[in-house]
Amino acid sequence: MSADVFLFWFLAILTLAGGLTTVLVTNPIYSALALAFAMIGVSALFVTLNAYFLAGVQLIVYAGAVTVLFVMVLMMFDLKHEITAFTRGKFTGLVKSGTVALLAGILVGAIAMTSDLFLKISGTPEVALGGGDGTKELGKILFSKYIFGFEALGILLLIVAIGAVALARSKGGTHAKQ
Amino acid sequence: MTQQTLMAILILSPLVGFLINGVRYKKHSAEVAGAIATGAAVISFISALIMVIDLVGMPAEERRITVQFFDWITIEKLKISAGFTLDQISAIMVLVVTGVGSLIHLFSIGYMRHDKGVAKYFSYLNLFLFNMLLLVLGDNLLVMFVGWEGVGLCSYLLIGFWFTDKEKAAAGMKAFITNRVGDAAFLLGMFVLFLTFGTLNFQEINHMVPLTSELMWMAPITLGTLFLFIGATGKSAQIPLYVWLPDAMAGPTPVSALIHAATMVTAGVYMIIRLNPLFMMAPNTMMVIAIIGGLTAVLAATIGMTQWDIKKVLAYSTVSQLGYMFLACGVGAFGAALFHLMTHAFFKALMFLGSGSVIHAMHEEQDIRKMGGLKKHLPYTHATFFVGWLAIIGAPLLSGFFSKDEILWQSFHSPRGHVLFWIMGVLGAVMTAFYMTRLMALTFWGKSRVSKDVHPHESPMIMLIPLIVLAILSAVGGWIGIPHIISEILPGQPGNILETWLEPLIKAVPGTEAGEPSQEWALMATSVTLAAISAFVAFHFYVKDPAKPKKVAESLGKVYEVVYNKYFVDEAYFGWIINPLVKLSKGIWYYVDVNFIDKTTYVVADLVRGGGQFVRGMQNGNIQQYAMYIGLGVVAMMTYVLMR
Amino acid sequence: MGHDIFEVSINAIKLIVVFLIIVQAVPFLVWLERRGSAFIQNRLGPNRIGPLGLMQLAADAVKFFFKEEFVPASAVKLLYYAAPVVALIPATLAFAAIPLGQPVQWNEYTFRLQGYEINVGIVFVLAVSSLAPYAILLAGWGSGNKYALMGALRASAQVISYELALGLSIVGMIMLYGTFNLSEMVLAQQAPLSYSFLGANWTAPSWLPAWGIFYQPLGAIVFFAASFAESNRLPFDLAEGEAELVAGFHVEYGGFKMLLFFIGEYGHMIVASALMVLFYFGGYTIPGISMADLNQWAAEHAPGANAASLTVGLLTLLCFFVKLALFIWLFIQVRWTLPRFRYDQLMDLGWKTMLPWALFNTILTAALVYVAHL
Amino acid sequence: MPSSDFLQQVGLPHYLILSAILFVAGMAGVLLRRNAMVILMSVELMLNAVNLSFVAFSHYLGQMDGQVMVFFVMTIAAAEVSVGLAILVSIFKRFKEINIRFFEHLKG
Repeated sequence: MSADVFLFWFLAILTLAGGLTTVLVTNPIYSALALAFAMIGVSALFVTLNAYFLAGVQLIVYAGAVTVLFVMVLMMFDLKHEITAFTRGKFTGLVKSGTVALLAGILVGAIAMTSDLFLKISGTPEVALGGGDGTKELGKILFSKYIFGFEALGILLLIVAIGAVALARSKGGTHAKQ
Repeated sequence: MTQQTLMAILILSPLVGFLINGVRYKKHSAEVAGAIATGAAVISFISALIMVIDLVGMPAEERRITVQFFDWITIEKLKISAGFTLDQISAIMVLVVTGVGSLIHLFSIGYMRHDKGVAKYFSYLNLFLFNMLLLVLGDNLLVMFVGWEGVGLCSYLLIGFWFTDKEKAAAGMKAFITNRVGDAAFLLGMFVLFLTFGTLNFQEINHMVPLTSELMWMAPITLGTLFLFIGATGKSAQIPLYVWLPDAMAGPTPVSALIHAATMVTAGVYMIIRLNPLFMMAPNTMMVIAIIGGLTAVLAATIGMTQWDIKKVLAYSTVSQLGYMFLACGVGAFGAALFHLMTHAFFKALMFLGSGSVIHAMHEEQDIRKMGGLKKHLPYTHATFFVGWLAIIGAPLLSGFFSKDEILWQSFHSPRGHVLFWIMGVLGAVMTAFYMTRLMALTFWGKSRVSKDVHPHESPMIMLIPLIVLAILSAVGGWIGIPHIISEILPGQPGNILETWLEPLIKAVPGTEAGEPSQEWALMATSVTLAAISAFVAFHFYVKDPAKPKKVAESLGKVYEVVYNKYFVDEAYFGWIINPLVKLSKGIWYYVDVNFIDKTTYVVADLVRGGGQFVRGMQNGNIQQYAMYIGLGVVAMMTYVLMR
Repeated sequence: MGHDIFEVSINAIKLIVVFLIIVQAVPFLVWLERRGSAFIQNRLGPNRIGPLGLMQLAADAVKFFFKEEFVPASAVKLLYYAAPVVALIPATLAFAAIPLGQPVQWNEYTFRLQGYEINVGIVFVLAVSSLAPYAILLAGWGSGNKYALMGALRASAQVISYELALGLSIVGMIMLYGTFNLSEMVLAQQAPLSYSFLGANWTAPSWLPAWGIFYQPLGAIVFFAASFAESNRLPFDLAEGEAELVAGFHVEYGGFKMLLFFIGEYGHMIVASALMVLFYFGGYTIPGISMADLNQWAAEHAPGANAASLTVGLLTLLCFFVKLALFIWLFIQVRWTLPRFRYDQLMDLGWKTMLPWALFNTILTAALVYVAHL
Repeated sequence: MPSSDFLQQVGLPHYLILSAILFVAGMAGVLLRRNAMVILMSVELMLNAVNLSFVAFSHYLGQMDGQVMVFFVMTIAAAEVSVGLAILVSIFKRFKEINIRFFEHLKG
């Protein structure tokens, strides 16, 4: 078992633990922290995939900003353990779980059906990225081929910022009456 | 200035006038509006004159100014450009349209001064001029068709100008709808021609025409020309679609002069002349045209003899003169047709304007039974009208004489012609002389039957000037087309200017041999003498002993009734065409629309509502359920992708 | 990492040393801070124990070790214990990525004076330091105390909002030098200062190094201020504003856990100063002397190549630490001279002043770079 | 029990399976949890899973496009979270309630 294989399994287990905890734990703060854990794990996995820059961005955006926001908001809310953390209705619960199970089965089936193909691919590690981290290539392609999407995202972010501010200022949403 | 700018000015200046007058038309006073409109007309007349002078300057073979402004429609095979061409034919037509148009604008200033919507009137007039120019100058059938429709629209607007009066509005609608019938045929003709030649451009069509004979395209050409001719009957008031023109007299008199005598109604003739090589290839169509033309000439003349409304008389006279032109086209004398078109434009416009002046003087009184002896009241009007009368009845050396004589001679002499056509023509001429003399007599001569409370007065100068100019024109206008036999005896043998001018575009009918001068002299003498006699008879009837006509009418009895009621053509149309149509469409409305289509749509609507009710149940606001639907959708899609 | 046992062991030792630098610097810095504040305030400060009171460090350390292990009743145990450890992580990780000196060439081995070389070092440093709020939040929530919670919320909000300005102010440098790599950035700053714009060149006197501050003054200012806020120090230490919240998020902490928090805070300080040095003050390069000359000189005077590169490495290391010390002293100086902001002032400064200026700097740099590359 | 070389050689399928499991876990959270905050977190988890698979593909196919996609996904995720949290905060301020079922009453 060479180093990188070990690294992969280690990180995979870590990330999975984080993700599952996020979903299963009843205290939202714990699940937020677990989510942060999972995020860090994912970014580490990015590193194992030579996507150093993305790993950093992943840390900054998700672990550094998004999840911190979650934690802060939760702390402001100060929620106790929920009495009914999970959906109560028997039937709908069953149906939903069934859906999840179906999706899982389908996904695994898909991967299994095509795994030999993937194994063929995985025989050839990346060449276009020129070995080291492809930060420069990423920048080039981002600003040439995907420039339109990039601009659109910029606009999206602006709108979102404005909307968030507006929501935060409005006293309790649409039902405000004082 | 380049030809392009000149052409643009020529065509667009009436449009500009229309826009200026049309915007805020309530604000302009009669003088301002009239000045603007007349100015626009005059400007385009001047530019037309300049261009025609250039045209004369050119060598005879390539006398053609073609201006392509832009590509209008380009669908892969159909390429139509907003192109305009000025050649020998359109040159004459443009001069007539803009010149007579300007005069009539001038006249209208005086005539319409006391009307409220005067600016609206002038804007319509300018719009008409613009469309007429499109029609005349367009170098392909589609541009011509645009103008064709446009003049129809303007004629509708102007006939129904006093739309508060129900009958006048109805007259406008009648004109419009009757024209529609013709326009549909015109469109069909265009389609056929496009299918046959793959183009709508006049030059190209006329160039292709010689090839058609060996390509065996006779059938489509005959069909297309027939359709086009039906369109022409619509626009130019021929049997069977002439009924709208007499009612069109509901409009203001200058409008009748401009649209329903001088320019628009001759559009059909112009179109046929424009495509003369094509029609030349379709002898059957030509025969039909000749017959229809001759019949119309006679029929309208008979009706004209019995009418009491001054403008109605003139209207029927117009119809019969148009009949002459079609007769000429039918026998292949396109040059003669164009010639008569021009002269007729002069003297008919003159007479309409004169009648307008009379009506003006009589305070909107149009019944000639209530006139008479106006000679002393309005001398200038009478003088000019007199010239017009001489011209139309074909008194020698006046314009009408030359053109009409040309037509008669051709209808007898041309290989496509026949003695019957000549007889029709002569009949028409005789009757024309009769009713025109009757009109003159009842209106100007004899003793006055004017009611006491009306005080006729001479019209202002601004109305007389056009009359005088037109009178001069209708006196001398015919001298550009003096037939050879006369020009030979004249000093210096001027020859037939018009013929030489049109020569490159209008070829004589194949197989025309040189005419026998003595024969021609004989025919001319016959027609003139007959016309003179009938004129004298009419004079005797209506001036010497006015009791006579009544006796004659009674002696004729039924016949007179029928003729007086215009052969009951309108009633026939109503009884056999219009009412059944109305019934049919009512039935369709009730049984198809209400009982079938609406019902089905209701059923569909109910289905949709039911479905919505059902779906609404799923939409219970439980977001997680929505997410579940999404998940199921994903599962379905993936299963499909995997199983595929 | 390494290929044979020697290199591996050296690298391992290197890592430990880097960690120890952070940890051991703290008591010294505490002493420095106390003495410095004393001088600033016309006091003597701790001067009893040992020469210059330097033994005070040991005393503090001993005190920290032997304090009572105390956990408030309402605390959430796990988080309460986890917080100090987490607080240690970002500073140390970030510091480990900072090149402290020129790599030492020892026979066929190359030892970087740096925890580990990362190609996207800047991103890494930012990313790691963006994890800082967790420690604070954990502490605040874990110790079940409303003051602590408020302090934590404030602190984390502050840190998040200043991260933006921080990151944006560096973007200018990144665009200028076109690299994410810290070492490359350092080496790019050694050349003598010269501006060249649209063909026009202006070269400064050779003793003036091509430091980033000469290219990015605005960025430098914004970065400096933002790094103060990042490390929760005065004038931005609202997290522990004694006046309103007793001591902020570490009210309930004492003893060694407190020490760990200190380490984290001072580590932040060190990292911030180190980054300042790296980005804007030429890193470990010695002003006025280009690396080439230095290597030349060392090769002439030292016996053997190894010794030469070793000397150069040590010299550069020394130079780096000198610069670092200057900046740390600046931190202390500022702390004891400036008053504390009000919270709304803080937020206004962060969002309405520094963020726009950083954006402006970025756009300006982008425009200039674009024009220059035309 | 997976075969030993499945354990030995880490390839694309491993990453894919990992991301699939993460995705499904996130989906379960979205469908089954009641706390709106947790649902948002689960959405984040799903997005991360997708990111992982993107990066894995781009690594093993040697193309950058996948990473660009990850970039976009991150941006959109950030936007979504900020708006979602703002909404939650304003609703919580007003109703002291973030149970997802409660939101059904916010109709109209």
